Amino acid sequence: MDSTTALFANAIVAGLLLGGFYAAMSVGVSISFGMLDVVNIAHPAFILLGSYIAYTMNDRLGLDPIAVSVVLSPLFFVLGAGLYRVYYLCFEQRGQESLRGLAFFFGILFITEVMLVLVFGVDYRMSKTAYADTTWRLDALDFPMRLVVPFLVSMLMVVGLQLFLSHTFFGRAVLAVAQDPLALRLMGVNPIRVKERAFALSIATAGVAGAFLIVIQPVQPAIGREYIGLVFAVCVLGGMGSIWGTLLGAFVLGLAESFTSTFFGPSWAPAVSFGLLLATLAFRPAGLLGR
Amino acid sequence: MAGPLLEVRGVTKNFGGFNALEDIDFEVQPGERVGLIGPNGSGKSTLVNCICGSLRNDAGSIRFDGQEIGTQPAHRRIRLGLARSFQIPRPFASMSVLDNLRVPLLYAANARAQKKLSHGEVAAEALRILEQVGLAGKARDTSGGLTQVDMRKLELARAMASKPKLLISDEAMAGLSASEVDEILALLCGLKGLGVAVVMIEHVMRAVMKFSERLAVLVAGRKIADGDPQAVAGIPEVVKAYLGE
Amino acid sequence: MTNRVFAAVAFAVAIAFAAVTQLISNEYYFTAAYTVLQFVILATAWNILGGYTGYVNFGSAAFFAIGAYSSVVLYNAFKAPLPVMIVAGTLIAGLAGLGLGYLTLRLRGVFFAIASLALAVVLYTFVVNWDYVGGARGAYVLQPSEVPFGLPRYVHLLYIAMVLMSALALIVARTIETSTLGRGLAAIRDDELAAECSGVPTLRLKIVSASVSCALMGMAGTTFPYFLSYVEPSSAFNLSYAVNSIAMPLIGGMMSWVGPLIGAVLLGSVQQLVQVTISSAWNLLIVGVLLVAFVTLAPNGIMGWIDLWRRRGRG
Amino acid sequence: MSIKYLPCFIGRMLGALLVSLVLSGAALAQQPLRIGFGMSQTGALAGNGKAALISMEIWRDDVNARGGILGRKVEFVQYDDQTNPSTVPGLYTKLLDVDKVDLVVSGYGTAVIAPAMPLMMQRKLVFMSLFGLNVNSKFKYDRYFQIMPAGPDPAVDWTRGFFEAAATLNPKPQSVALVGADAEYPHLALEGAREHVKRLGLKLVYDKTYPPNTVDYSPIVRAIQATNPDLVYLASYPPDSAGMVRAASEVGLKTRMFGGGLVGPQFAALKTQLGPLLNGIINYEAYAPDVGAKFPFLDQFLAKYQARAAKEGVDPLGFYLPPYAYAMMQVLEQAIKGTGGLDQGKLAEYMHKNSFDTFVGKVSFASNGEWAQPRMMTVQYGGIAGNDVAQWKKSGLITVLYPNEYKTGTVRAPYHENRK
Repeated sequence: MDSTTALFANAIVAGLLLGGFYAAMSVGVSISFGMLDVVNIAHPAFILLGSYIAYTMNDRLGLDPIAVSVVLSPLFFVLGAGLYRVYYLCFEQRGQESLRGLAFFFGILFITEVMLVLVFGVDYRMSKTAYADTTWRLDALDFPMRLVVPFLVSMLMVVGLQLFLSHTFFGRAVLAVAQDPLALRLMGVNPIRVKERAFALSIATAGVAGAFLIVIQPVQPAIGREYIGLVFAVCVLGGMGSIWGTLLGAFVLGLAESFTSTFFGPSWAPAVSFGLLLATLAFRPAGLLGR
Repeated sequence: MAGPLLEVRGVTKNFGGFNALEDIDFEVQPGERVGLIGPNGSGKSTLVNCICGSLRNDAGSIRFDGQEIGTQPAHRRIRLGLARSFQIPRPFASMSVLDNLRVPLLYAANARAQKKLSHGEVAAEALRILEQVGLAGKARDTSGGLTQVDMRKLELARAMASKPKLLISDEAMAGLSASEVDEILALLCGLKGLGVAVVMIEHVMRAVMKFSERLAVLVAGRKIADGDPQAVAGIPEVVKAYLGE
Repeated sequence: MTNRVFAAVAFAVAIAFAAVTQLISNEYYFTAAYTVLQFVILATAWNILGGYTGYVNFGSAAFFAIGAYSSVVLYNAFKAPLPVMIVAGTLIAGLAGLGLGYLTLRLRGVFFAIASLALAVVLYTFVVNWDYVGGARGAYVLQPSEVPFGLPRYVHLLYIAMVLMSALALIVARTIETSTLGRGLAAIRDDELAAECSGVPTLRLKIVSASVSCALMGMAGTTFPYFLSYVEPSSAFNLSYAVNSIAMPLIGGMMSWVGPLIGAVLLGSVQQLVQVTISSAWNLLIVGVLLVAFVTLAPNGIMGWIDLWRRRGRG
Repeated sequence: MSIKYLPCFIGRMLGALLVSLVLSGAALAQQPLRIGFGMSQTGALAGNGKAALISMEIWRDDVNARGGILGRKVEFVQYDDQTNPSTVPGLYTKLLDVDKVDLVVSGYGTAVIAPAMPLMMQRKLVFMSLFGLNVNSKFKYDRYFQIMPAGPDPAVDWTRGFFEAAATLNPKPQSVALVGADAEYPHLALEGAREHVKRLGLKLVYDKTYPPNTVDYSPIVRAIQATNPDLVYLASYPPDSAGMVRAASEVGLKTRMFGGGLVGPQFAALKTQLGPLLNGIINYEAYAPDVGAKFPFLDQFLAKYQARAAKEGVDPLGFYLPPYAYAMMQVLEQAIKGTGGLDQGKLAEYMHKNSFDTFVGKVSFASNGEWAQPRMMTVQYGGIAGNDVAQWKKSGLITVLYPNEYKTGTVRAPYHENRK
């Protein structure tokens, strides 16, 4: 492989690996925001909470962060269910979810951030794993395990979610709930229960994504805010309420970032990504795979 | 003025692969009272949405008052004198009942009028319309807290406040008691005296037959009958499609 | 009260506030008041689109920064006088709001919210890469050594400018609220489809509302470079502007011009106080807890309470 | 304070008032000397802010144990600036006009130093700043003093060591890549680096910046590698320092020298996190155990500091910022003693004319308030094994390359062979 081809091929690999990570970060928002119409702007805060829990277990007991997060995801599920119940009682039931619900999650974002500051301090933390500093090479291509492992687990999670949602009764109920809660009620399904479980599922993915985050880069309580834009961008770009769309959106943003970094100048990467989002909103608001 | 008030020619609307409306022709003369019936999902609401501009028709033309309106945004059509009420009431929930009427008075009636109404006149006019529909006593109440039948009345009152030449009433009686149906019916019948044409979409056959001077029937996106109500109601196809076997 | 009377009263109060500079020499109060007033403008401006019209703008910081950086450009280019900076920044931010509104206001509300967030990121990146305004290194904007009108310090002038701009913002907000435009915006907020079917030109009204709202946010940022002397992208685009401009109207109440004013004065002062008393991570926690507490327990904010209390008094 | 204690409180206040009335003349000299500042306790730079604050508190306790300055006990009035520049004007006017402190010093970093400058200039106050980069180049204020040993021309002096070390390579390097984060410090450092590139006649093959919140740095490192530079100069903040170092190792960056201006590895947190990944990297440090003998007073400080820092969970080594925070206060102390009072004009004049003995060595100021002599060291890491923090207290891991009076070795090149 000559050097330009190698650079090009590596940019694709890096973009896809990054996209896989972005997909894990955003898939929860794709469920809560895309399917349930819950604008959970605090999603990154739960991702960070996941990061710190994984960090603690890794630091104290030497456990693998990703394995820990998968095992502990039921905890996040319960947390999500509880949060949705509060949200439902306070906002959805009163029909004030749009603006006040949003402010509610903003508040949750800050409270979580401050709690993390108080418990863990403001220094950057990072996990230690056996594979983090190894790189697998294939010809001129690099596959850093630090990104490959989260990528693989993320793909499992995202594809698993898609299969789950499209092949189970519960999944179809989730897809239906945003469109027509009344019809569901006629079918004998309680839409509130369905939304609660689906939201809980979205928070469970945040816990896992948090472990990816701390495997990939050092973490500090305030960096959650930097991902608010990204997760919603991925969701809207790919198409609201579509898991495949989220995956596509994540890959598009990952590739856009890695190509801009490689060939133009990394400084412009955010402008390219979010410019892409603005263009999508202006010209194809349903997103790339929108229904 | 010669010719029909509303003239729908060959209107077609697709959703994905589904033909919601296929080649519909439909006319309303000035001051006429027309009933529009059809089973659920036959395309009645889609037709209303296309006429009023909430949806864009894929093909065909819609003329109102001699003007092509098929490409105009909804608020322009309303300003020309085309008003509608919604099947599920959509009041401006944070406003008082009176203020609900101010919106169409300011934005639709005033836009067309030669002499704009002052703020005081708008309030007086709103109160007059509320008296007509029997809501004057609740003028200061918040509209979000009204009963079902009052919501329907408000819905009609708001449509009337835009000073329409044609009012399309979309199932204003669904789910109301017999006496409430009569109240609404009396309201709609009263519009004749003001020279307003009315298209009434309804499932309550008693009301439709009593109200309509002409009756049109939609089934699965096609118009299958249009004419004298008694005659139309007797067509076997209509009986079969609409009233079941 | 008619708009003209209100405007007269507002400016009279503003002049009274401005006159205080002659009585109190302690600079701290003016610096603190400047910050609170800056939030009064931001909250009032945000509320024109967010509270009156029901469209959430996450990008307040971006429009604030547009105001700030247009001043930096004017300073670098020809040391333009302060009034020119204020007018220019307001206009440019208004144009940006117009553009964003034109592109995305025909969509559902959340899309507009996401678009405003995206705009903030794109603008941030542009500023970071724009060397003329200092790029990532930031720009120094030195206060003139001569203070006009015989004022003791330059911060007094900035404070007076802020007082007058706040009065202007409140007058604009109240005028909109009581006008036909305001009623149309409220109809859009309550039910956009029904509004359109009542003859309200919804898109045009939303764009007008967005432009005015964004212009006022920009105005709040125009004096920022002189206030800090040093502007760099991360302080001009600080998330706290976006958060506070949403939190303050929510806490105060979003249905009228009074709500954001109360919210901003209250939350702004509390933040100033916390900063110099318990000083730590608690500042952020206070915003968070107040937000959650208010939206769950007092969904219509402080003004909602007052209305309820008044109605009970009558009933 | 609860109501219960109010009478007691009032009583004490009255008592204090009475006593002060009686002793007013004599008491004046006994009033505490109050020093005010804002310091980041939350936000992005809180870690550094907390470490600096601990050092300053150690100084205060030391001074008070010696009986204070001019017989007056020293007190701090300190607020959290939240690493947010827009809080700074408010905090400093509060310090001066409400708290009426006797002296102010700056918080940590350029972003919170610059917003305080106009106020200092209006009030004609001596302003000692802690690690501000080239702040005074625009203000040109003659009572501004800066404690970071960056030298009279910070941009150029800051990067001199890396390029001086590069010039000693054989054969001479031909090409250089410059890369850094989009923030104030890296941009300034890169500006200085460009001067050296020009001066040494090197070919600039890559000159770009990246956003500091980048997730994956490997595309950047690959793009740099594609230009095959002899040298890669990096100016970065802690999170991206970590990201770039990792990416360089993952991509297998091949170059002769890599590093130069990474903020982060000076602190224990990143030293332990990165561990052996730092091997071979060139960077700057303010202190290295190998040259401990040249900093004779520092050991006293580190002994006090490390004990407290471990307790409070901030940087446990304290090689970088903390001694300078202490030294900043030492300079002020000596100036006050030297002039015998708080006359700001006399203080400034004294500080310009004299040199000061501090825990970081002799300090004297150039006319623009920067150090007259640059003294930041350019170093190369090597021989690091594992991630434990204690190894960094031993000598041998940090080789000093520049300046020559501290030099303990020469550059080990190329980078990729010294990485292991």
